Amino acid sequence: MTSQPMTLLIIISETVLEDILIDEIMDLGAKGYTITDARGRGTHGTRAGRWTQGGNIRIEIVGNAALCERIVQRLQSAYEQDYGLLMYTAPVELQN
Amino acid sequence: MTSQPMTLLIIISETVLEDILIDEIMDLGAKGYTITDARGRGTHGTRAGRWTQGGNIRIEIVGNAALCERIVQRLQSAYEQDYGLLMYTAPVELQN
Amino acid sequence: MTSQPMTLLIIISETVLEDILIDEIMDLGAKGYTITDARGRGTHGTRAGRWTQGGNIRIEIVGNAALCERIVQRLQSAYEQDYGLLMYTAPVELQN
Amino acid sequence: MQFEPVVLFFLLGVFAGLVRSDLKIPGSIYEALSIFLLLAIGLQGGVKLAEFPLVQLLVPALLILAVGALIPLLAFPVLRLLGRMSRADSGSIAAHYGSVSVVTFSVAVALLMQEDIDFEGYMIVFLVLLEIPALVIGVVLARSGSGSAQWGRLAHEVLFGKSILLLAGGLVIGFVAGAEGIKPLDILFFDLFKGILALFLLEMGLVAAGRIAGLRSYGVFLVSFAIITPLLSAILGTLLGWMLGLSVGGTMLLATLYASASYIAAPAAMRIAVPKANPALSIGAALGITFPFNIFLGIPVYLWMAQFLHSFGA
Amino acid sequence: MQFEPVVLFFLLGVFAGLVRSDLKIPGSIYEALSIFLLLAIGLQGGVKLAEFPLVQLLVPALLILAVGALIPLLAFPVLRLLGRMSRADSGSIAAHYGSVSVVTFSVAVALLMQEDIDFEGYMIVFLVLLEIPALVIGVVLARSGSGSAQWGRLAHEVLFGKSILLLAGGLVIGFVAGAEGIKPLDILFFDLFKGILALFLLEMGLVAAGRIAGLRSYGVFLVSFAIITPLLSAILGTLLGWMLGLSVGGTMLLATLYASASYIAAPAAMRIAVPKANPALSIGAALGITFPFNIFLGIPVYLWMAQFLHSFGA
Amino acid sequence: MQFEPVVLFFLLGVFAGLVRSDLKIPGSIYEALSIFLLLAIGLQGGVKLAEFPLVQLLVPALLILAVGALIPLLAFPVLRLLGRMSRADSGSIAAHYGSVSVVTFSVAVALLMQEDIDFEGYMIVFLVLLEIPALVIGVVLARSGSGSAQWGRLAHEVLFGKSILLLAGGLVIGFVAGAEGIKPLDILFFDLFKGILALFLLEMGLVAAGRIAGLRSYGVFLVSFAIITPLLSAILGTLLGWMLGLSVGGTMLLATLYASASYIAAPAAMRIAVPKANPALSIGAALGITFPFNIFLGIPVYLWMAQFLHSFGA
Ligand SMILES: Nc1ncnc2c1ncn2[C@@H]1O[C@H](COP(=O)(O)O)[C@@H](O)[C@H]1O
Ligand SMILES: Nc1ncnc2c1ncn2[C@@H]1O[C@H](COP(=O)(O)O)[C@@H](O)[C@H]1O
Ligand SMILES: Nc1ncnc2c1ncn2[C@@H]1O[C@H](COP(=O)(O)O)[C@@H](O)[C@H]1O
Ligand code: NA
Ligand code: NA
Ligand code: NA
Repeated sequence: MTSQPMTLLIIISETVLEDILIDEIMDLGAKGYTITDARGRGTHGTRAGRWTQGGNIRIEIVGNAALCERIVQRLQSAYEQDYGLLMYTAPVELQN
Repeated sequence: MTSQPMTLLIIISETVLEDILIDEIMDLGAKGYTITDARGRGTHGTRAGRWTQGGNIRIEIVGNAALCERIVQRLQSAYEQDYGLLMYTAPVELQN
Repeated sequence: MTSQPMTLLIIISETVLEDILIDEIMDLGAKGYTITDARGRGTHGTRAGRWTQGGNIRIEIVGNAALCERIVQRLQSAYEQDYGLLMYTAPVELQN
Repeated sequence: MQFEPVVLFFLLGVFAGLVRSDLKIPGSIYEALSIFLLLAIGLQGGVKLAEFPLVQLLVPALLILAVGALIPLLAFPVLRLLGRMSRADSGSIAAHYGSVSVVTFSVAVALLMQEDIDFEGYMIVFLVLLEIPALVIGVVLARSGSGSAQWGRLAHEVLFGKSILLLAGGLVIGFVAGAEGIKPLDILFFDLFKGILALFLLEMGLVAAGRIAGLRSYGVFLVSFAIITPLLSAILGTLLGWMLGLSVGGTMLLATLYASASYIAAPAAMRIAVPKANPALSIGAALGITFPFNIFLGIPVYLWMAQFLHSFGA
Repeated sequence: MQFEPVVLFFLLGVFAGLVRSDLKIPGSIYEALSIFLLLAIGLQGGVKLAEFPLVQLLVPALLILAVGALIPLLAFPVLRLLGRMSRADSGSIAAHYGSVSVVTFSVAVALLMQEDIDFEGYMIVFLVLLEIPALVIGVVLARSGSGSAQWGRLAHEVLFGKSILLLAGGLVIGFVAGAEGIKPLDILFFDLFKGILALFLLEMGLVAAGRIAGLRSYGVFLVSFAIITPLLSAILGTLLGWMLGLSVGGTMLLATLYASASYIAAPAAMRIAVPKANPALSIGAALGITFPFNIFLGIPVYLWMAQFLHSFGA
Repeated sequence: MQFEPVVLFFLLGVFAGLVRSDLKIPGSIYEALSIFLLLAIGLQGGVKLAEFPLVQLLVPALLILAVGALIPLLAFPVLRLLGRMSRADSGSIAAHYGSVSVVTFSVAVALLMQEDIDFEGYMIVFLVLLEIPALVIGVVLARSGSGSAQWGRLAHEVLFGKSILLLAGGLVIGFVAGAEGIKPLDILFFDLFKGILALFLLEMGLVAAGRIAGLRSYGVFLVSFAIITPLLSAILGTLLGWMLGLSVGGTMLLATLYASASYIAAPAAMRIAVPKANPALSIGAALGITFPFNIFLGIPVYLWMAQFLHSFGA
């Protein structure tokens, strides 16, 4: 089992931003991403995933630390003020 | 990129408990949570997410260690015996 | 709060493999697993979860390091070549 | 014995489940079908109720509820003493059998309509009313001596849970709007009803297959219980219907209501109110045994019983 | 005052929401219902349009669009000055009220059909056409002075967003296929229409309940705005319809179009184009106040207004 | 040339896909539509089959299967030698073209009904029967020399996969219940059929748009293959239908069956049985080229071919 230390970046944000965020992430050099549908609560109130309220998406990116930092900075400066957004990172071992 | 060490708490439990667990979590002081629908298998058997069997939810909470510990203790004492429940924690870096 | 160090293994692969992967995982000795539906992009292209393209599943397994290693090796040798597959591990604290 | 083709879809579902087919009705579709069925049945009942002097219903209604409450009260000691089941499981199973099954009722109505047998449309009201005492009695029995239940949550769960809310809501809308006002909705809620029931039965079959496969593990007692209880309850219903002067169709529907066991509303309520009860036992019995028993054998038998009794004059 | 039973389903939904029932229409079902409604309305309009000389429509269409554009232009300064709202919120709310609501329109059509009142079928075209200038004006107002909007993305969002695409697509298909070609689809898209509208209103009620509960936090201004704006807009529509020589039904539909506020297409477009606007305010007003106001009080009043004006001769 | 308005919905879907609209049919709705279509077609076939002496079908059925098996057997060497494709891809694509497309068949039936042309209802049986040999042959060809396939899993996948199970299940239910027993389900399964087919084609268009955009990358060979194969297969079907004495409608349906390529059952089966095959190639050809070719050009041509041949006497 050859494993490789990597960074996992989790982004939780509004469904309506899905296409926009994917464009940003790929532009910044990500090799891939995984999305699941989510709902939740935070400083912007409850996002229950009902149509008129909108729901959340949870984006999961495995990449090197520099990539994750670029993504975090870009999303912070462009979307944090106006949209629901939570990001966190953790070290993981990519198995390949 | 100013990041902040935090604890990630993952709770996997029965869909039927969603409202109850959210009340508990917010009462104990969480600032937010994220939920995704899930299915799975464990010591309580298979929970395939079909209606009469019920499915699972996966709750994700980013908070400080004390909050996560309070939540874990409360859920353990109140729900572990009678309901399907799995909880684990990991250190993460909150990006904000 | 008695917690126990464990390994978290995340497997992201094609929906069409769900039953097959579950059989493998349980055969190799897992005590449980959790699945969520996902979509994403990687070296095998975009898997948007539309019917004719197929979607992804995200499998989450909490177990000891040896189990996770057995699963990783088995899936790598049997599925990595022909199917979309991403696996990573991280240390977590099981709360019980 | 009369036969209703719609039950063939249940068999198809069971077959698919047993051969482990990848066929599944997506959860959201199942939800939609069940919202539809509950609303449609409520609307049908409401329209019928509007043509009826409500006061005349009061005494029969109270009698039907009182006799219905006997079912969980009698089932509990049987489960506890004969079945040696835990207090929690006994109470939970008693609640399931005191409650009613909307789909079983629908299959009975479909048979009556196919055979052109008249029935009192207001029987639908009891789909709503019988649920409530059964769940309350089940919880009281299950928890007696073990601390107070979360009655508030339970009451909320039962009264405002989607099953009762949609049935009762449809009833009120049908009652207020009347046959004339509902007419433009007929094609959705009435004409499509049986087709949608067929799809619903397909899914029920898929899920029941899993329960039927687990049959052995329930033991001889639970299997017998799941067949004998509906039969005895149906006899109770047939006698009461006949005494109340219901038509043959109405008598058969009352028997079916008593005989049927809940596998939608009751499980959700019991999981919250009686957490120590094992849901596999109650759902397994109600859905894996009693439901197929009722739609294949029970309903034709209950019709025959009603016809037999009425042949002595009403 | 005329009454359309389908709105009872909205009340049921509001009730379920207020008592915090676990009833919910799954997201995918809501999506499917809305795809159905948009396509069905488009098809109906297209079939009607095919029976009509298009050139004759040009001048009235331009007039209807021009007058319709007045609504957001007048609403903006009111919101900004009287309501003391931010530029972003004022522009976004103006766009919502300049846009139209497909469900409100459908309820109006249902009432006309129930009362057997004729109307110009091509009014449906304005469901598509009125949306576009309203959103553009709203965004321009919201962003004036604050840097350039992502016009490309907005144009794409509006023109190819699913609402306009399905309405316009249905319109074209209905136009090309004509009444004869569409006939085998009638039973799905026309006969089931009202039943599906009922289910849609149920879900609308569920969601509106949350908005209605938050009413207090909007303040007196926004609540008044959400009631007075549709009334004034409807008067504009009634006068214009009468001047253009529309029938009573057509006049009432034009009033309803002007009076209705969007809560599907506009919110999605505004969230992207005017991120600083608070969606809770605009959706709260449009869905929590204006929508129920329109379907319960507005529509009957607009019909009465049209009948009153036409009683003086057309 | 005859024209069926339902294909306009496919064009709308393609348009929406090409302009990258946010329109999408939720996955669960697509699932439900496909369950509906498969069951409805099965039921229709079963009802027709019940009116027919089964023994008389034996010889024609065997002939139709034997000739149908020629298609993948002939396609494989063409793909391998002319197309220089890998063994896995050649086998997988051959299996797709040997299999059949339920939606293509449905569009053909819709056209026949619109044109009031009679056909042998039991042709539906071949939707079930032709699938099986095609998949088996494809897998054998793809894997020859490369170790044993997981035949058990494949057999399970094919026989109990939802497509075959619902088609065959509907067939049996329709056969057992007969036209009379199915009558209350008619409105759902027969009258709504074409409307639901329209929604299905909308989604097909959305997905096909992605494939059409990728057309260039397939190369000239695959594009030609995806147009010439259905034409040749249809000629085979027309000749055989005429020789077997089928009606014009039945002949055209047989040609359509041979000409159509699977994009639902075959892809799922091949992904498991021939993992080394690239699904983008086979689905791209079947759904991006052959499917639109068939519904716009192929089906009218096959009808014309059948009419032409029959004009020489049957
Ligand atoms: N402390 C938290 N833990 C987990 N998820 C959170 C937390 N805070 C916010 N979220 C998620 O992030 C989304 C946006 O957060 P916010 O911007 O705070 O409204 C919420 O809807 C939640 O799904
Ligand atoms: N070892 C495990 N790894 C991942 N998920 C698990 C594991 N064990 C249990 N789960 C999840 O937790 C739920 C409840 O677990 P249990 O209480 O063991 O039945 C299961 O349905 C699974 O979704
Ligand atoms: N770098 C990544 N980060 C997150 N998810 C990924 C990444 N790469 C691939 N994936 C996921 O794994 C699936 C299969 O990956 P692949 O085998 O690279 O096509 C993709 O569809 C994604 O959902
Ligand atoms: Na009962
Ligand atoms: Na308006
Ligand atoms: Na073929």
